[in-house]
Amino acid sequence: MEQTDVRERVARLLAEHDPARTDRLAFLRARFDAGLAWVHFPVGLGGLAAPRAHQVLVDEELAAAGAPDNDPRRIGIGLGMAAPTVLRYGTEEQQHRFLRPLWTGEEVWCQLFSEPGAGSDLAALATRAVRDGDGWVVNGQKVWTSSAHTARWAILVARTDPDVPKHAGITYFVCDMTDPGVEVRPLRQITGEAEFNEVFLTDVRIPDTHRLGPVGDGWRVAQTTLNNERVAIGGQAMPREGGMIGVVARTWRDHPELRTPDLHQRLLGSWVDAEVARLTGERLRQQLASGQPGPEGAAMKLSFARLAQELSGLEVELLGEDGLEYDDWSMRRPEIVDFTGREAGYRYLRAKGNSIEGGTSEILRNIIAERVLGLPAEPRGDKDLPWKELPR
Amino acid sequence: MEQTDVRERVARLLAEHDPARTDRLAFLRARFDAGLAWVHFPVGLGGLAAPRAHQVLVDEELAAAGAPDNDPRRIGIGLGMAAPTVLRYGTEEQQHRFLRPLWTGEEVWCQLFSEPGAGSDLAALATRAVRDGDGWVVNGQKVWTSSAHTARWAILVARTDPDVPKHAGITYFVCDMTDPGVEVRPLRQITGEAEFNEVFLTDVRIPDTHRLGPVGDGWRVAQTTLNNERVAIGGQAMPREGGMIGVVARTWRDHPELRTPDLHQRLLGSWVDAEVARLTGERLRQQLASGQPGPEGAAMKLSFARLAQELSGLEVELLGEDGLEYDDWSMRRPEIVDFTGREAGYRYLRAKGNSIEGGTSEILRNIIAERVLGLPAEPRGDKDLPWKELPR
Amino acid sequence: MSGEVDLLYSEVEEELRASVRALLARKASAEAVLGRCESAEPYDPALWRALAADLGLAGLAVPEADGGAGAGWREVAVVMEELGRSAAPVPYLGGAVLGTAALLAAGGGGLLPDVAGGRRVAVLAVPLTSGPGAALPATVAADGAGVLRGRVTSVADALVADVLLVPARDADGVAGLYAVAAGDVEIVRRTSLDLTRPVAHVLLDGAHGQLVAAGELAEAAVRRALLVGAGMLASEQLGIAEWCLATTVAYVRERRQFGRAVGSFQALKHRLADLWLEVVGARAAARYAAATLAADDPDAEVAVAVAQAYCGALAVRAAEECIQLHGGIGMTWEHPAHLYLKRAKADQLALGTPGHHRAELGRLVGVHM
Amino acid sequence: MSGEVDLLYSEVEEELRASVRALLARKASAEAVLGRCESAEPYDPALWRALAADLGLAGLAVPEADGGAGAGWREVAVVMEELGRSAAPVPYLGGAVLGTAALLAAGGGGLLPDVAGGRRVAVLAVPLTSGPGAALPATVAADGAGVLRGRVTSVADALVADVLLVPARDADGVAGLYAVAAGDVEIVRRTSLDLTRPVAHVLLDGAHGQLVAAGELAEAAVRRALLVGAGMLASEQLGIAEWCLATTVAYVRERRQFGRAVGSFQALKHRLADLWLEVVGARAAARYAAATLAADDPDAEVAVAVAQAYCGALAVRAAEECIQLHGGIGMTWEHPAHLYLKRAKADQLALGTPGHHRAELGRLVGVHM
Repeated sequence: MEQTDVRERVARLLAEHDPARTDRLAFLRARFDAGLAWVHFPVGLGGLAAPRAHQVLVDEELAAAGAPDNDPRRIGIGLGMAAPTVLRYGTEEQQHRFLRPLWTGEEVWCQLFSEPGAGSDLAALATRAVRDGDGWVVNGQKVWTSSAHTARWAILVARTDPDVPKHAGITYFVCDMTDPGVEVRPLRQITGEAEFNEVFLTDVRIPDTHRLGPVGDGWRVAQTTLNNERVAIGGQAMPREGGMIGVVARTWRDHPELRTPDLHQRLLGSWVDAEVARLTGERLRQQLASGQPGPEGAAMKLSFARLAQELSGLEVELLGEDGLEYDDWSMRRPEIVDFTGREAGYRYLRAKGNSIEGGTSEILRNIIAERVLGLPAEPRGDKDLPWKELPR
Repeated sequence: MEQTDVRERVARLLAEHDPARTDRLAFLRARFDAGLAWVHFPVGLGGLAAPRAHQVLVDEELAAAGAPDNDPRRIGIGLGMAAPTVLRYGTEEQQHRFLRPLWTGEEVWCQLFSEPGAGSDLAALATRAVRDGDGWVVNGQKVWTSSAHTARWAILVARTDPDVPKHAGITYFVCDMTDPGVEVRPLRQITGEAEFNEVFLTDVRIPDTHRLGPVGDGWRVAQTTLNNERVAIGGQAMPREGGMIGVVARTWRDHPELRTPDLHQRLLGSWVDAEVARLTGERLRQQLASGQPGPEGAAMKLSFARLAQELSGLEVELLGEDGLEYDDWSMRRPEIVDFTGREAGYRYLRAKGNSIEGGTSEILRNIIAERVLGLPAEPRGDKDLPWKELPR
Repeated sequence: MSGEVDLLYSEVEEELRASVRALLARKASAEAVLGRCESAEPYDPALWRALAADLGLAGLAVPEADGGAGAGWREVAVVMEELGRSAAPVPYLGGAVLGTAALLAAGGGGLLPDVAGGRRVAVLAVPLTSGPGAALPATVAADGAGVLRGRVTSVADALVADVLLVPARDADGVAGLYAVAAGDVEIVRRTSLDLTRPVAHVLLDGAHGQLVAAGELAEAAVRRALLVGAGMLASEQLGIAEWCLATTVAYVRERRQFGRAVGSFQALKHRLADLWLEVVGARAAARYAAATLAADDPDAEVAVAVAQAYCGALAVRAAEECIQLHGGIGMTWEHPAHLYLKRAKADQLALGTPGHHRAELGRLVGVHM
Repeated sequence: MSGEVDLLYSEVEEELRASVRALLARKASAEAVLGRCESAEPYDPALWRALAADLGLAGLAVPEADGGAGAGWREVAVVMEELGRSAAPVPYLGGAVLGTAALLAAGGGGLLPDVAGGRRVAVLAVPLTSGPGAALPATVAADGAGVLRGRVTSVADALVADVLLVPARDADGVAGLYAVAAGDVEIVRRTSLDLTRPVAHVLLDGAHGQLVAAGELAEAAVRRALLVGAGMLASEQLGIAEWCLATTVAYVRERRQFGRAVGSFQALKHRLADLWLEVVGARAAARYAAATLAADDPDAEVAVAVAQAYCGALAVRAAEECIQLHGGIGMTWEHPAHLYLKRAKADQLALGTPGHHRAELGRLVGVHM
């Protein structure tokens, strides 16, 4: 599939569905059916089996023509995590059932992975799925679920065999969030908002046709989900002074009266770090584009968290009296989180989560140390014991 | 024993041995015999069984009277490590044989503990001592031995039983450094100097009467030695701007032309850290004096190393062109090491050892985490295996 | 300098600590504090009565002749440590520290007995961000009859003040410190980062002030109050850091992941050891500041600058580590860690940032640019 | 800015790296380097011939018309990385980078063919600590006939220069860049912190200089050389950091204490992961500096300032971690770690400290005090 072929298909889509006169959803469905949703996906599933790099072209040309997009930030979990997993492990039937409404945004997805007792150590999860006829009955508690209250479907990992070691007894499902056994409770954060939820699962029924991958193979399936999460976080390009550094540099330039030599030195140091992080991301992007993916994605997430935390802390100090205030503590359930949105106090508090969510900085350092540097793993006593015998 | 009694004894010593007209060694011997060497030691062994706090009084009054001291920096290992161990574990005969010439400086001591394969993990040591009639034959290699070339005696730990777990098969000896099987080779450091030595032990004979503590109990005996090492390092009082901060602050004040805002901010930060470390030391000293010893000794050593490294690095930067130079690379064997002596480049390089020698900063952090904070130990596989079966 | 200064806690101080801690454990649990800071009445009047009047802590630093306990700033520092450790919502900093220190230096203005007895709260009306050594603020004008017009922004504890001690200048630029009844001014509560010590703007539109001190005495009183306040704040910051460290250590000893207590992982152990190291340093620095303030030692300015530069950053770091090492649970509203993070961050701005105090120190000890 | 700039290594660059690395592995082992820097002849002339003439690296950035390889600063940066990785004692920075960059900007003065062919080493005579943007040094005076008097202190690689490129000013204050035969000046070797790149003072007492460029051209040539030098030094610093990280990782994988490889202890793993993270950043920053210098991109000044601010500190940190994590063995003269520590520390001062470059950056991007 050449660039010119792709360009031609875009032109045809636009000719047949003038964005100015087509219903948003109708356009998105037509785009999916034309294979222009995600060009590297197979034909018939929204793609053209084309190189991933061509997607940029499609997105640019459609944006230029005023075509609607699928509001990717609202459906990030579906796009970034559920879709690659369904593509890789789903049956043909599952792929055709789930991917189109996922991509168009008709069906929002969420992720039922973490539990109160299984965070970094996800494989310790205790939510049980018990076979019952041609389906499963699920009981347990999940946490840190964004979009749970708007989601139609969830990707879910549950324990189907407690008698084998913990990584071996997990199975991966698609869970219907409208099941009466699913209860979603907002989980308020230190910012005052509730971006996330707790999800209580009580006798939730899942048909076996909604299982992804073999029984007991859920850990391997989940790796696809999680690896795609990390790639998604690390892959964005950024302009100079993009992100938190831009916010703080702007405050600095606008408020000469707040400047001190101490803050000046610290800001210059962070400016350098931010620019180096930006160049690192740019280099990673070039590596991916030239087919040499590197392990720098983990680096990006670590750097991003550190920078966001340092800079947002510095901004509060810089603001002086204004730094003592907060915009609004009332509990809200935002659909989209903008790390640099709202005011300095919010940014400061929200940034604390950057080194926890989606893999803590500690876990990322372990991964770098072991997978990139080849350092030996910690001695572990939990890998070979049956799950039910593990101390808790 | 009251302060007044101690004062009286000092007066009597000075009256009977006028420092101005007494040979240095004769005076030191007389001081020892008067129980004024270390007042908290037992009577007959240089002490008066008095509170340790009275020693300050003795030292001050004798110094004021112009009495010679025993040049404690030259014989630090004997005073700080060998003496407390001989006192605690030595037989009466050993105590009377060793302590007096140790304190007067007639006999210098060194420490044969570390080995190339046993640094932080001292208990892994491989130097073997094999029973032979009424004595022992020792073979092995030791390293990081300061004063080995001037020492008459060494405290030595050696493996006497390889068939039991590593902590259980160690015995503690006093080794005669004039034995023909002892070979001392200087070990040159990154500063160019050789403060330390490697010591090769080949069929060295040690009479059983030079064993300290029971056979196989050497690990416990060595703890006395090592704990005293750490106390000695942490216990010194310091004036404001003492140590490395004083050196750098002086350079700063003397050279306005070298100042930059970057270095200014960093120097102010280090000034605060140095003053806080000084106050911490002062507080520790007050705690000890009031009989509430705290675990802050380890804190002092860590802070000292970090400050010395930061400040000496900053000083080289501050000096600019002069920082590119070094005073002298020629190999020397100094008897006494002055961390702030010589020039900036030397200070910078020498300070690197502060976080390695006498317990690495990593080991000290482990100790704080486990003994002070009560955090669990790492899982270990090496504690119960016979030493000879350990992987190496 | 510190040669003669006692850096330990006396037995009396330890007893004081024990009684404050016991009271706070009963009346200022994490749930209670969290519930209150979301209510319409963010301060706890019953707790304040128990602390100020029953335990007599409002007048700790006030001489007995003025109705106080005749103790001093060393003892107040111990109370501040405990208040930091509980993030309790009481007007101790604004009232018993800043207000009282200003009154003590200004001659009292007849207010000390009521203040010391906990019957009235007299809060120093300065922006919480004012550092020691800052010039007396000129945002309030006084006329010859003591009628005041102007505003003071970001005043800590103003919400529950009975009396505001307002620095002002008259038409000739002469400074004065005026006592103003809270009912005579408008107090505008701000939505504050620190949930447990909200700031408020004080608007004066013709309020009548009683002159407590004039001229250099007024300026000196405000300077002294800010210096004492900054020094005492270091002990509060120490208390915050101690709570964060202890809470984190307890959590990582219990929390298991990968079949082990997460506190057995060496990277966490080393970080907590480093944090402990800094807490130990903060304790020495805060004690030295309190002791020199108590003794009117000429080294107090250096001592306060060192303590603030060190403890201000440490409390924030400790609270940040507390949240990070708790993982997700530390990010929740239900867990009290955020109360300490918010208090620590606001405290970092309060009475001079660490950078402000380092700059001050450079001046005091001759490490100039 | 970086939108169009290639931050990867091309295949040609990777081949160049491989051949340089192979040569250095053969001729500049740690023992060889250590032995040489203690000898009377601290530079290795055979190694220099092999690198400069045989591999043609002296003229990498010189156009083919002037006898060079017609490559550019991207390729020179790759060589600098490898030289950093081996701490090899060759006059590449002073000659092939600083000297050549000055000649290229100044018009060559007829020296380029010999310099590019590795037959003569032309070293820029400026103090190694000179940062880009510094004013042309005024320590050497030229008369109308090109006779030079004065001194230039702390010149890198002067010891083995054939020609010194000396910035000077005439009696009217007009700048000139003069080529002076090394035999006509006195070169005083200094005992240097960096054993593998000693500095020397250059004393000119009536030496005759050939004018290479005058006036603004001379000033621009020196400015350009310092900018290029600082940018290329970032790649050397990257190479140092890479060696330190790789050597430390290899060591902690092998070294056993407490029955485990010490590299399995999490505190060490996390520190090394953080160091790797910084090395990854340094690579991107150094590549960007090299690419913008190669393309004469207007963003080169920002790129160099960023790269130097970052890589200068990183190389030192990496060398310090290398020594710490090697424990005692890293403190010995026999282990090569100290060669890198000394090089890294001297490099931190060279061509502007990180603080200098941060200040420069503040000016360039408008983050002012």
